[in-house]
Amino acid sequence: MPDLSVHIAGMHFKNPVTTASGTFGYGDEFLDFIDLERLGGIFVKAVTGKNRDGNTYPRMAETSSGMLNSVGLQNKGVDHFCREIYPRIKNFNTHIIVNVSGSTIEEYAEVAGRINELEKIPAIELNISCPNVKLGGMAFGTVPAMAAEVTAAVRKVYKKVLMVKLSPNVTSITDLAKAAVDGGADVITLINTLLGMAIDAERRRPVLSTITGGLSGPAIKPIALRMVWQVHKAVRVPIIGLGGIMNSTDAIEFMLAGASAVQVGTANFIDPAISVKIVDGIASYMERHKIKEVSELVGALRTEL
Amino acid sequence: MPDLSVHIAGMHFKNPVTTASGTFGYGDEFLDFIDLERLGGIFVKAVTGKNRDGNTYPRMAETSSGMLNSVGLQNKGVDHFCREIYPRIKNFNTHIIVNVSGSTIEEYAEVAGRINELEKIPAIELNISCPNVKLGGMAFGTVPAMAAEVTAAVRKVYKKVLMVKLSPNVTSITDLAKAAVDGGADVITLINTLLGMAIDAERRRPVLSTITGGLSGPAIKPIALRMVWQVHKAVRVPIIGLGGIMNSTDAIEFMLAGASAVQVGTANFIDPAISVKIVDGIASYMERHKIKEVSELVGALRTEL
Amino acid sequence: MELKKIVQDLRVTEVNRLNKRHVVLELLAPEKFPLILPGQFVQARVEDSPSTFLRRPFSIHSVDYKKNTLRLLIQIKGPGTRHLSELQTGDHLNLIYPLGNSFSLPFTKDVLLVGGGCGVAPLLFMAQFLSQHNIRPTILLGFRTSEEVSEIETYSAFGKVLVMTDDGTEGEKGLVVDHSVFQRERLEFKKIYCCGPDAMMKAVAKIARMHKTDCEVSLENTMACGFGVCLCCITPTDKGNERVCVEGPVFNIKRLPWR
Amino acid sequence: MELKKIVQDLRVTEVNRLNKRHVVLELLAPEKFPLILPGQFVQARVEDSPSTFLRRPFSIHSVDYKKNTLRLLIQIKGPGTRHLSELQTGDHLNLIYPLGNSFSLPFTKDVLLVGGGCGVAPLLFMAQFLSQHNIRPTILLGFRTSEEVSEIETYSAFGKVLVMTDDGTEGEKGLVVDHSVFQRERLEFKKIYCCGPDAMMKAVAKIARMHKTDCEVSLENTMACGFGVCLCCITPTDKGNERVCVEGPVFNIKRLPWR
Ligand SMILES: Cc1cc2nc3c(=O)[nH]c(=O)nc-3n(C[C@H](O)[C@H](O)[C@H](O)COP(=O)(O)OP(=O)(O)OC[C@H]3O[C@@H](n4cnc5c(N)ncnc54)[C@H](O)[C@@H]3O)c2cc1C
Ligand SMILES: Cc1cc2nc3c(=O)[nH]c(=O)nc-3n(C[C@H](O)[C@H](O)[C@H](O)COP(=O)(O)OP(=O)(O)OC[C@H]3O[C@@H](n4cnc5c(N)ncnc54)[C@H](O)[C@@H]3O)c2cc1C
Ligand SMILES: Cc1cc2nc3c(=O)[nH]c(=O)nc-3n(C[C@H](O)[C@H](O)[C@H](O)COP(=O)(O)O)c2cc1C
Ligand SMILES: Cc1cc2nc3c(=O)[nH]c(=O)nc-3n(C[C@H](O)[C@H](O)[C@H](O)COP(=O)(O)O)c2cc1C
Ligand code: FES
Ligand code: FES
Repeated sequence: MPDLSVHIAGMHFKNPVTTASGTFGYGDEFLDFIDLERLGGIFVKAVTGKNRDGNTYPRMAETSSGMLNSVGLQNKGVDHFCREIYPRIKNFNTHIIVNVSGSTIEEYAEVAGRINELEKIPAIELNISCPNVKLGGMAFGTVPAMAAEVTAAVRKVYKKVLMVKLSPNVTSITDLAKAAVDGGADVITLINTLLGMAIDAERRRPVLSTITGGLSGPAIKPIALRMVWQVHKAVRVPIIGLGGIMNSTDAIEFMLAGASAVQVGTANFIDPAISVKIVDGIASYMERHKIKEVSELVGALRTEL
Repeated sequence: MPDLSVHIAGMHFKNPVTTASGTFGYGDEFLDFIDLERLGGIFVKAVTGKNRDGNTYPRMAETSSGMLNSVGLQNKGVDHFCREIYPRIKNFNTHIIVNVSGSTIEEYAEVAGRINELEKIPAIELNISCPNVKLGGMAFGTVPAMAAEVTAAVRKVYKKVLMVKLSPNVTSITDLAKAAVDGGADVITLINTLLGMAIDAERRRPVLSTITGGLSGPAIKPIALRMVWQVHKAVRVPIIGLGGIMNSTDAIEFMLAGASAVQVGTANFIDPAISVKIVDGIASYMERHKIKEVSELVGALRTEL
Repeated sequence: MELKKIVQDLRVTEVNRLNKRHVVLELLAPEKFPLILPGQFVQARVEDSPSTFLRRPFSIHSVDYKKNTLRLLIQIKGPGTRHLSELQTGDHLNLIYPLGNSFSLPFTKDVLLVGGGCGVAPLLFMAQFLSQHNIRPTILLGFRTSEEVSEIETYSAFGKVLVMTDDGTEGEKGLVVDHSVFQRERLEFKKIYCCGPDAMMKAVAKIARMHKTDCEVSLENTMACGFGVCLCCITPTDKGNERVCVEGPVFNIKRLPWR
Repeated sequence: MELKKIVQDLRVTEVNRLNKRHVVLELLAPEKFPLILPGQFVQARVEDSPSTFLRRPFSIHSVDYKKNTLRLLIQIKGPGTRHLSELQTGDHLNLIYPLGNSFSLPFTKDVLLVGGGCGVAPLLFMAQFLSQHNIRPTILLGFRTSEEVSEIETYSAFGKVLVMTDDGTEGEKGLVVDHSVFQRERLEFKKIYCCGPDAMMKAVAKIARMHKTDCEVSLENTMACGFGVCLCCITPTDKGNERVCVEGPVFNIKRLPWR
């Protein structure tokens, strides 16, 4: 049996397969389908300072090999998370990582500070890249100085592992990654969704209530892989890669490009058991290729001729 | 019969359907498949100052609902174009528009100046967005000040209709569009390909010789539509929209988002007769919706609730 | 029987093409069904085509626990439903099921089921379920035209069926809310269950409110996951935005901001 | 007959499953064929799945102008070829054809055809074509193992067939270049036509150069369009980068930078 465990910023993951925020609920919705213990970790739905209703219906549009969403960070706020949700999920035998969102630096810092107190949460993922909220979110993720500032503000109050999730809607993903690292990020997650749009030609209307939304799924995989590769060459912190991963081959591609672990997002909607199948697929790839430790794959792309 | 003709920067197009540079050769390769007369126009393959061999093999990778290419502006240079190709294609009964590329401002201006002398070429499309050349290209397309500068330099020597084709690999497409308009662009074309990457997990190698390449096809349509919509609201010049158009519904979506005309790119590879089918499809949509003039569709997206 | 969601390949054991736009598929599960309630739905995985990237939701039309089969009524709309309508006996279809909440049991015997279009689908299962509780509902079904009127005998086994067509080619003419049962001064039903296009459900809800009659509707929505994790399918309720795929698809109209 | 490229739905009239990895499809065109030459290929449109967005190129295995049918030999590699291998008689397949240049007519009767893997496909058509010009070539075919050796009688109608298998289970053992015909001091052939994996073609080219024997190879490449407009399929030649789909797929080794 090959060794699938990975070490990321001092954390030990059973395997490099985790699930993406906003696509896996709080994990317990999947109990009927999989054994959560078999995952490297779970990134739960975004948590903000206060309750948010999110955007109005419709929030979803299907596209070629992908989908657009404009959920808009719907959640009941950090208080509710700490009181109601945390007790329910804290004893899952896998890393539970909270995706922290906000509209202001203060809100990010407030939420991060509250999550810092939760013993069983070993890390947060700062979502400075959500395209679906009017104030903040994406703005922090597209201007390097602001990315550094919000990361630094959270770094002050958050003592455990700080991951920063970047937006792909930028000219230079490496500038953003460097800024997040300068601000104190231990890990870079990429990518969040690409800003897209869908139109119903018959009704001559946008499909989404918000007109634009975030594109995810296999359509974006080539862009995500490219960004992981670029950031891997530009910064020294570990990377968690995602964007369109549908099977173990996709996951391995992200690791070869430089990701120490991966997240499975939209694929969970199509096959709720896919994350665990990806764990098994990586193991059999490793056996076939006689790879003993999964970390050997990280950044192992051969580019010499 | 509905009126399909459109006027763009003083040019009269029979219909809004044209073909995208790099996907339609010089047009004559399609003579076996379609009647070129039926097209609104043809954007021919990029022309540079000197002969370019392009990148080495492999130059292509298939992706989910799309493809990556790293052709790298292979062409025999502007001299050869004027001498050998122009006489061959100049009498096609449709607009022939030349895609002008380069690595330096001087090269762009030189090529544009030469094309300016060709009587039957009513417009050029400045390609400041090719992700597949090391020097220049994309750099011009990602920094607003440089986009304005190269456009202005070409504007000085080019007296007919000047179109500028933008790169989607930017944080703010509207900033780039505004810069091109400030530089003197009569028309904005968007989008060129998104920078992506493909990996062969079995061989642990990049699929493309250049590692990264340009993503095209239906995978990118939501992003292209969004950019057309954003630019339509931000600038007053006409827009030519493209990115993943596979059928007439897609084309109509681009027009509703604000494009005065569209280009069909990668779809030509899958069905070499698709461009003409799209013309017919738009006509029957107009009949069904009782639309007399196709220009009524431009920017006609209903966003009120 | 346990309340558990499963992902499973079911085998097509019967294809009943009702008319040009409607097909009923009978699907056989490889193992014993979990408990399935009327109003619940499945998420079907259509062949792997670019335009059917996501699963497609369908109400459960009926369940046979003895044979271990369930039925789906498919109305052809786009590429996904077209593909499903072309399935053959022996083919397999991957489902996630059973999903969503369900219609509640009524505290009355005066029950009206109202359905239009593909919204008739869950009503057959509901009628079957009511009959197990010794309730014979009245079942009002709206169709476009006589050619689409179908499965009337199947429904009739469980209640009295009233038919309407948009064009009057069978039963009464017009929309379901125009039916004579709604035109009396006092409505003879104490509970209405309704499923169909949004506009129809809103019109029925209006009548129900007028008569102060309890009414449950099964909402449509665009779904990505179908089991509560994506938050794409919300609808505003008295408790804020709720998920149609988990807190719904069935809602009592009291909880909806319909006026 | 004119030299014109067409896009057309052809009907599958025969499916011949040679072995686990190889299928021959016979396809009937709805109208008279244009002129088709040996070495030319088709671009086949596979069902619309996300992983078969582009067409797939296949050499023309044989042509029957009387019946208006052509054959393709498909080796299963990935999703596209798997789908094609599952086609049934009566199904349709959309092709763009005929594409590319062709093998040239030899100025000698001492002709050797060498093929390996799915590279044997165009050689049958070439053998057929040579026989029409009264040339009986020697045909050296390399297979993985005896189970994959197939269509030998078909080839034998047009020339002398030599078989090799990687594992020696039929014919001589080893790679085609290890065959005894290549081991003599003087090669008995004045012209070689070769198609197969890159490494095989390079090895044959090396022998040909050694013996100063004229040699044409049919190159593979990754293609997007197949008819010369995308410039994705180039190969370096003495004239710079040329398109394998138009200036090729057949190249004389003199023009290639192989050493
Ligand atoms: C809980 C639930 C139960 C359903 N039960 C049934 C059923 O029993 N039988 C049945 O035939 N259909 C049912 N539907 C609707 C069915 O899911 C859609 O018709 C189907 O997904 C369309 O897929 P398609 O690929 O054929 O068409 P698409 O190309 O996806 O859509 C075709 C058209 O239908 C519209 N549409 C698609 N999905 C929905 C939706 N969910 N709500 C509103 N409009 C939509 C689109 O906007 C588009 O205009 C149900 C939907 C839900 C949410
Ligand atoms: C001019 C030409 C003629 C051909 N003739 C035949 C033929 O007669 N019979 C036949 O079976 N095959 C032929 N091929 C190869 C055939 O096109 C590929 O095997 C096919 O496209 C693979 O599609 P897929 O979806 O099954 O696999 P994919 O998933 O696309 O590919 C599977 C594997 O094959 C490799 N591959 C795919 N296409 C090519 C290619 N063009 N060159 C090199 N490697 C490739 C990929 O890198 C991958 O590792 C020909 C190719 C060309 C260019
Ligand atoms: C419905 C939906 C909701 C999402 N919500 C969040 C979120 O709350 N926070 C976040 O950081 N990313 C969110 N994302 C982005 C995903 O985590 C992921 O970055 C993106 O979908 C790309 O990965 P994929 O293609 O594998 O889905 C959401 C994505 C989807 C589809
Ligand atoms: C093979 C290939 C070559 C291309 N060459 C050029 C080019 O020379 N100049 C240019 O401006 N765009 C070029 N493009 C980009 C297309 O014109 C178009 O902007 C892009 O493919 C998106 O449209 P599509 O999805 O419809 O193909 C090329 C695209 C492809 C696929
Ligand atoms: S469809 Fe995902 S939460 Fe309802
Ligand atoms: S495959 Fe497009 S030029 Fe050859």
